[in-house]
Amino acid sequence: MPTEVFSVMVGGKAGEGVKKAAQVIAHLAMACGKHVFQEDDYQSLIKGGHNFSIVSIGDRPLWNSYKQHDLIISFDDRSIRTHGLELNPAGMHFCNADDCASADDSMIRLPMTSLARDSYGPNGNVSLAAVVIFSKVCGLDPDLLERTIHKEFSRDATGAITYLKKLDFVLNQLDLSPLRSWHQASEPESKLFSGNQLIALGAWAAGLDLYFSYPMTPASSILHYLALKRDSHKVYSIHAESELAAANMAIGACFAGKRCAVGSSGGGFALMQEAFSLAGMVEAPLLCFLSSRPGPATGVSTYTAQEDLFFALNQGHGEFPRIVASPDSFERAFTLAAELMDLAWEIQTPAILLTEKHLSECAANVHLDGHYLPDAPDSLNPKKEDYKRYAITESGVSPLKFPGCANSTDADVIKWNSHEHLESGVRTDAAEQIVAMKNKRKLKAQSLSLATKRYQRIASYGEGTTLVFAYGSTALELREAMKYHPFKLIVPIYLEPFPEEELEAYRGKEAIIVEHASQANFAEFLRIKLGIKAKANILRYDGRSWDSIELAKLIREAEHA
Amino acid sequence: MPTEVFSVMVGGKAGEGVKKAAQVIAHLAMACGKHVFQEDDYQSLIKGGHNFSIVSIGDRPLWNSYKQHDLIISFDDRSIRTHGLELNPAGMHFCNADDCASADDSMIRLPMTSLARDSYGPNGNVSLAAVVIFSKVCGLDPDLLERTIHKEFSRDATGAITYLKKLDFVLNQLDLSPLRSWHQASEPESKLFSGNQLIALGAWAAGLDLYFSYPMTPASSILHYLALKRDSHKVYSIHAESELAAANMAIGACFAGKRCAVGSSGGGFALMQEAFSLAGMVEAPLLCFLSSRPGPATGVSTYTAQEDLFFALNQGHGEFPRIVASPDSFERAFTLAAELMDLAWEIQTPAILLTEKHLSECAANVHLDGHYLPDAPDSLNPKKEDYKRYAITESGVSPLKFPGCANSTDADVIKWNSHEHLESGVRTDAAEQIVAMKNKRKLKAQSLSLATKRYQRIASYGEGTTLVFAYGSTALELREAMKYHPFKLIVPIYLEPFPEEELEAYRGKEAIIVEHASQANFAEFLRIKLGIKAKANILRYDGRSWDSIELAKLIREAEHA
Amino acid sequence: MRNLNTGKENTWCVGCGNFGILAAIKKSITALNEDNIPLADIVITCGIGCHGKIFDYLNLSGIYGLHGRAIATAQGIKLANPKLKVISFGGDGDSLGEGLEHTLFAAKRNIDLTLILHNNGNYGLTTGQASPLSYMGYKGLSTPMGNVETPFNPITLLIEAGATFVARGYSARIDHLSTLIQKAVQHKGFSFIEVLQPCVSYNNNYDLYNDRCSLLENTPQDDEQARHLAKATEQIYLGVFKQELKPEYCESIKLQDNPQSRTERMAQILR
Amino acid sequence: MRNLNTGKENTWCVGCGNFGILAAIKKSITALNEDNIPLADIVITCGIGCHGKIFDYLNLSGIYGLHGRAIATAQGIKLANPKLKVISFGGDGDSLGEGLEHTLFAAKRNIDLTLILHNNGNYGLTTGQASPLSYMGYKGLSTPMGNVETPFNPITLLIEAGATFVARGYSARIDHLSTLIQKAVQHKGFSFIEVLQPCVSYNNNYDLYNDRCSLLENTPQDDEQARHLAKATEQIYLGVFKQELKPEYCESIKLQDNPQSRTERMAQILR
Ligand SMILES: Cc1ncc(C[n+]2csc(CCOP(=O)(O)OP(=O)(O)O)c2C)c(N)n1
Ligand SMILES: Cc1ncc(C[n+]2csc(CCOP(=O)(O)OP(=O)(O)O)c2C)c(N)n1
Ligand code: SF4
Ligand code: SF4
Ligand SMILES: [Mg+2]
Ligand SMILES: [Mg+2]
Repeated sequence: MPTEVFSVMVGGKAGEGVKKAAQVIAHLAMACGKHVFQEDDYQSLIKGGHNFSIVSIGDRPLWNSYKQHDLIISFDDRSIRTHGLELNPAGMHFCNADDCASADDSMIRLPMTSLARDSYGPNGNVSLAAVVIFSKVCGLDPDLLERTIHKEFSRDATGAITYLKKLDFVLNQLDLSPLRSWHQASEPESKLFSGNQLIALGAWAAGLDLYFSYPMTPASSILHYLALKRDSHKVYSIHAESELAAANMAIGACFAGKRCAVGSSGGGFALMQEAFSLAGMVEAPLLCFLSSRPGPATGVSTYTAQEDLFFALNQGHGEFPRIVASPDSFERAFTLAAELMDLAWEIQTPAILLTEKHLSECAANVHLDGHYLPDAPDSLNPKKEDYKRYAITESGVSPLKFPGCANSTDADVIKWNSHEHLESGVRTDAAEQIVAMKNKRKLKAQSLSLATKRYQRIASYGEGTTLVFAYGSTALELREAMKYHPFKLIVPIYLEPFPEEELEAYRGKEAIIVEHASQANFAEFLRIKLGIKAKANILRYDGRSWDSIELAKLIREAEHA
Repeated sequence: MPTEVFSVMVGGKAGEGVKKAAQVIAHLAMACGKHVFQEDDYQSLIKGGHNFSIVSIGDRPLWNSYKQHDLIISFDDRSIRTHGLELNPAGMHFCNADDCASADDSMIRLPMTSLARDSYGPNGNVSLAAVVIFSKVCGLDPDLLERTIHKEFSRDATGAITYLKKLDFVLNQLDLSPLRSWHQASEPESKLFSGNQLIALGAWAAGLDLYFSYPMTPASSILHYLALKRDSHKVYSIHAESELAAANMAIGACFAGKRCAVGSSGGGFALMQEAFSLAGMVEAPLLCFLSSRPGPATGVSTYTAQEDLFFALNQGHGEFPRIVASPDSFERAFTLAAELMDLAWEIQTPAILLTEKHLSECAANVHLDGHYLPDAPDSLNPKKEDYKRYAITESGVSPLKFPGCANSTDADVIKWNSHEHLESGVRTDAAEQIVAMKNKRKLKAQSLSLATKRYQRIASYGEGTTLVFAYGSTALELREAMKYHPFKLIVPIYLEPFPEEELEAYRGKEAIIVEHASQANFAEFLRIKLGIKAKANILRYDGRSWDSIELAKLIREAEHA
Repeated sequence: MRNLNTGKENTWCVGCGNFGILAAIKKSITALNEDNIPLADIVITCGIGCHGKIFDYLNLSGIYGLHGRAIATAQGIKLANPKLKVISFGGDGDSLGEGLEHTLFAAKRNIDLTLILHNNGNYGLTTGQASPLSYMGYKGLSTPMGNVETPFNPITLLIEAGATFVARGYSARIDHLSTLIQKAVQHKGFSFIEVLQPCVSYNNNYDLYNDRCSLLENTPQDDEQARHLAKATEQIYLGVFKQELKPEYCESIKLQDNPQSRTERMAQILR
Repeated sequence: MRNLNTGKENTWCVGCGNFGILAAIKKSITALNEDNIPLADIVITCGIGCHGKIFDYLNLSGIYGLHGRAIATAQGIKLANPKLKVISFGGDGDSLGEGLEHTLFAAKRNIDLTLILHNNGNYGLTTGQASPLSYMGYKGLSTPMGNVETPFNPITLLIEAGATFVARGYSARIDHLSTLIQKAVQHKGFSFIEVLQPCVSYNNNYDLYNDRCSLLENTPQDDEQARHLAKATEQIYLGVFKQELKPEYCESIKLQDNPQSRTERMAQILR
């Protein structure tokens, strides 16, 4: 691993604050002007088991976490057993002297639990120990550490400071030489965001007022994040009785003129299909966040996968235009959520932001600057008189009015209908009317294709003779892999409507296709859409993200296959 | 129209017994050794409105109903207005003198309502009038008519006979010359069946014990038919509280060793997606009957469509093997339901029988003979000891045992799990175990492909230089169209796994593709699977079936396009 | 006031109880409008079933939703604009079968909207199958040998779930029903009206209802009495079984409009 | 008797009420087995949640189903083989939120199976969001400003829906709970046990329960009394609130095995 990246791993039991420690470490590194990438590995349990978090730190933006570390902090023996071999040659492994049966001499023992008990009382938690160790090992200013602790461990600040002092004392006695000497830089421009936070904020920037959801990993943190922002952001999170409720509520809210969204994982979306189809029929701008995990059924709740591609593309019975797009970076999570909100409202049809646990729950320092999207054209200014919800227009898009709102009058009757309908919104079974409305929706599909062209629909990264295709968060893993082996990476951001124009140059080409699925779904998709021939399929389907160095190797091998 | 076909149309209000009349007419024609095809056109209402039924009758099997008629019977004025122009040159149009403001002189007036009142009392129903008229016009033996009436109108046989007498009297006075003179033939070999009845019976023949459903047109009549057979066939229909309940119940019933099925239309399947995915994960042989109508959402409840192709192919989140096949004829509805039941159990994975309102609810005389399928190989004889539900085998298919049954012992623990699991059925999150189970399911997909080869996977009809592709009940419309213009029709019965081997000869060919959808979905499917180039897409999406003569014309035009 | 008819052909069976409900709702809307509720503020939703056809016959804004989901859709509307009066029409199969969870959660939340349940004791539109309110022994196409389940009692079920206004009307008593609807709409919180609605085609119980229906003299003093009266079968009581004020959902979550422009939102994010 | 442990690592939090439920169910199974119910005839289902993990810790056959659907799956099993004793474990989010309809319909049908509700007043597994049984004001990740909905009362709700055996136990009273489970499993018809299950991580109400729980002296004489006692809060009563015999669903629909071979079936069709 080039020395530019410094990777920290904290491992321990659920409930010991592994993730919290990683977050604070990431913040500290950012305070020193570094770039960070944080990944949390956890399972479906609340206390116990084995969790670990990685914070990879660099002087340049990092697109993935590293799987070999310069600093390992093990809160328990299981962590030592699991991660003992992941240490880089010059690295340090700190373990908890209170639970370290498997430790060897190369490891540094600290009585983390006993000191925590001495400081906080019987329920003392070791989380802070990792922060203090990191701070020492990287030569951080004690002042910065103390300020950060005050802020981040404010629930029991006194206990925390006591714990810090005790740890400090023991660490000083060890007489370690720090691996780095990092100093506080000026206030960082970027902030630490998870993918889900950026999705939530992007949608909110584009007008999100209501979020309807039922918790499901890895989408739940969108709900949690927005729920916390209720008063500051005037955004309302409704934890509905089920996904079916959430989706139907959201369509109701669209009808009444509010921008809203729903979010879940594959299982929850399986339950929203009928409502998704309803959105197609009533022409509701239903924005959906689908964050994937390995399936089928309950599958593997807390890991990553890209198995839902065709499922996402074909949701809902019947024919209607829909948008499916997948963010390939943290920044894109933000802008794409906003874009899709705009597009859904412009064309009045459902949109899916398809992502994965890897992007949803990993975090990085992200700089959201002003290069934000302009307002999208909207269709909210219908003619005054004789309003018809499904008026047939050239674009297929009909004017929108909202009941009891400034844009409508007492004379307007606004009818949305799940049956096939007349322009007025009243139901019909008549052959010609059915055809007329189906043609209208086909027109909308064309308008949608045009509208998406305003946005960046594909991304390309790197240079080289080898062509690699991927989508979603796999692009992150590949961008980091590029540092180890050069190739040209092409990423369709929009999957439906598919940006054929931008990709015409690649039609019929050979490429290596990388995805997190057990069947080469994305490869099949590229074959269908562009006639891409798979030189090799690099598949991973154990729920885990790739080590980018490993991935670079796989690509090199595939080139010679 | 060649004189070999004689077509009858009965039109009137819902509640007037239009469909009943058509059924009896079909039976009478069959008694005279004729072949019949019956189609009912109705809307979502119980009384009033406008319904009509067509019975087309021929000396050879008919594959579709005709849209121009030799005999029209209008119970009300609306029927006259709607169908007045559908009469063949030599045909007769009888109308109800009690409601015939739009009748012209060419029509024959009978006071159907008043005579019915005189016979049955105030709620007298005109249904029988159509039967009597038909019988007269086709020169049927009065005895046959009377016997049939006794049997088919047994609820008020006295009233019916009185009505018959009165109608007879008036008709005799008119001194009509019959258009045909048909005589009773020997007991017919075939019976009148709707597509849904054949699906129900096919599944039952292959062992169906429990049917779980929630009513939804056009699938409901499977439920109704099976519910009636409870005592005679020992088959149990559970009208569940929702489609979600039905599908999850069915999986439970599979676990306990019973063959079962679920059925609905697109909207109901949208609600069963999570359970469908569950079936993939737990490896439940879940048999599904999906009968399509125009969508999206509630759409058009009582008409036909093929919009759900990609939806059906991509149901359920996550990756798992599944079977999708669509019957192209009445006979196939029977055999395919049985085949899919067998395949689902052989491979332990969900199967969808995809059909449309047109096949589900049309009826024809069908001769079910002994050429029935043999027992499929089953996997129900696991080794005695150390049972593991998800034992990894060469075929990917694991042995099945059922709790509390003869094939298991008190020592067997049979665990089905919606999470990713170990061979024992206990949950796992471990990377290697996830991969092992995903690989096992991939193996099953291969075994499935092999297994389907035992069955007829494609059908081909007709001869000619023009190549036409269709699937499902569109094949019926095309087989009748062939009588008017020659072409070669190719029908994939199995859609997933796709029978590429059988279709290899057509790869890259040009063809006319006919389907009931507003987007050329099936054409896109053929392009993806076989590289078929659409010479022309013949699409119909107003919910109605084609007139085969019209369809023949469209094909001729497309040839020259 | 805008004409409340749409001109859409009415396809209910002659004699169907739904005509009475339609008449009553028109009367109620007119009265509410006279009471200064603009028509633009009245919004309807409905499920799929014979009941749902009321959507096409009423010249009001709203959503003709999915089978069973009308009450979820209604809640979304209310949350988006709490000023609106939302009236949802449900069938017994719709609101207490396919969509049972939404009905009970709307009651539990005490969200301010009105559910009018067209209780015809069967699935009318799909040709008379048994519904969650069909009596034991009811023979429909899905239960030709007779329904074996005990029907729910919608009044006591909704009281149990937390509805704060619970009433029963009869489609043949249009004036009484119309008064109930007005009270329900004016009630702050979740209001529920079970309407006894004879289905002449599959469950013609006009005689039974005409014989046995009688008006409650007063609103029962507590849930126990309400339950007792709601379950009575010798007499079938009509009227308000429960009326109570409790915190309303939209108010409890402190819903407010957010007039921030996109630029202001972006600025807040960057802050 | 077969060992009831699976050897799967237990991942409940130390002190979780689920341990008590696991202990009680093992005791019950052992007793039922001694009562001549073979283990092969006992089948379990569960939903997704902390409660669901009991599936992996119990060496019994069954289905680890979907979130909210375990009771539907259980009904399918029962219908396929009425001889089986089916026990379903549900979370409060699972059985009274996502899957509310199935729970109430199982009760309505009086189908012979047992639902054990792990009432921990939150969604444990997904990190403590409010559930349908969370108290008003409960702060979880989806309701950080406090839950504003009135919780259901599971006992009275299930009585209302038609359950014929309704009881409440407490995970810390293992012997009592085990007796309840045995009674419930032996009861012919739908049986429901609400188990008060403290969640040490998100809703630690051991103190409250230890203070207030007391045993019912007798089964209440009627539903009204049962309701009254079930809703009491000064005392939280444990025991059987209702027990009644009513026609059971599988019997009512006259379920029978069909041993006909394929050839016999075909012959019957051709007849
Ligand atoms: C998801 C779904 N399942 C089934 C249907 C078919 N369906 C339409 S209406 C209806 C039942 C109607 O019964 P009810 O709600 O009581 O209304 P009623 O017709 O009696 O007024 C059903 C099953 C549907 N439209 N959607
Ligand atoms: C369809 C679906 N939606 C959401 C989830 C995520 N999920 C798993 S368990 C759970 C809630 C658990 O709460 P509860 O049923 O009370 O069980 P507990 O963990 O408290 O025992 C949720 C929302 C899921 N697995 N499936
Ligand atoms: S079927 Fe029943 S509910 Fe439906 S319109 Fe006719 S009478 Fe009314
Ligand atoms: S989160 Fe609560 S319910 Fe779940 S295991 Fe921990 S204590 Fe038990
Ligand atoms: Mg009804
Ligand atoms: Mg819970």
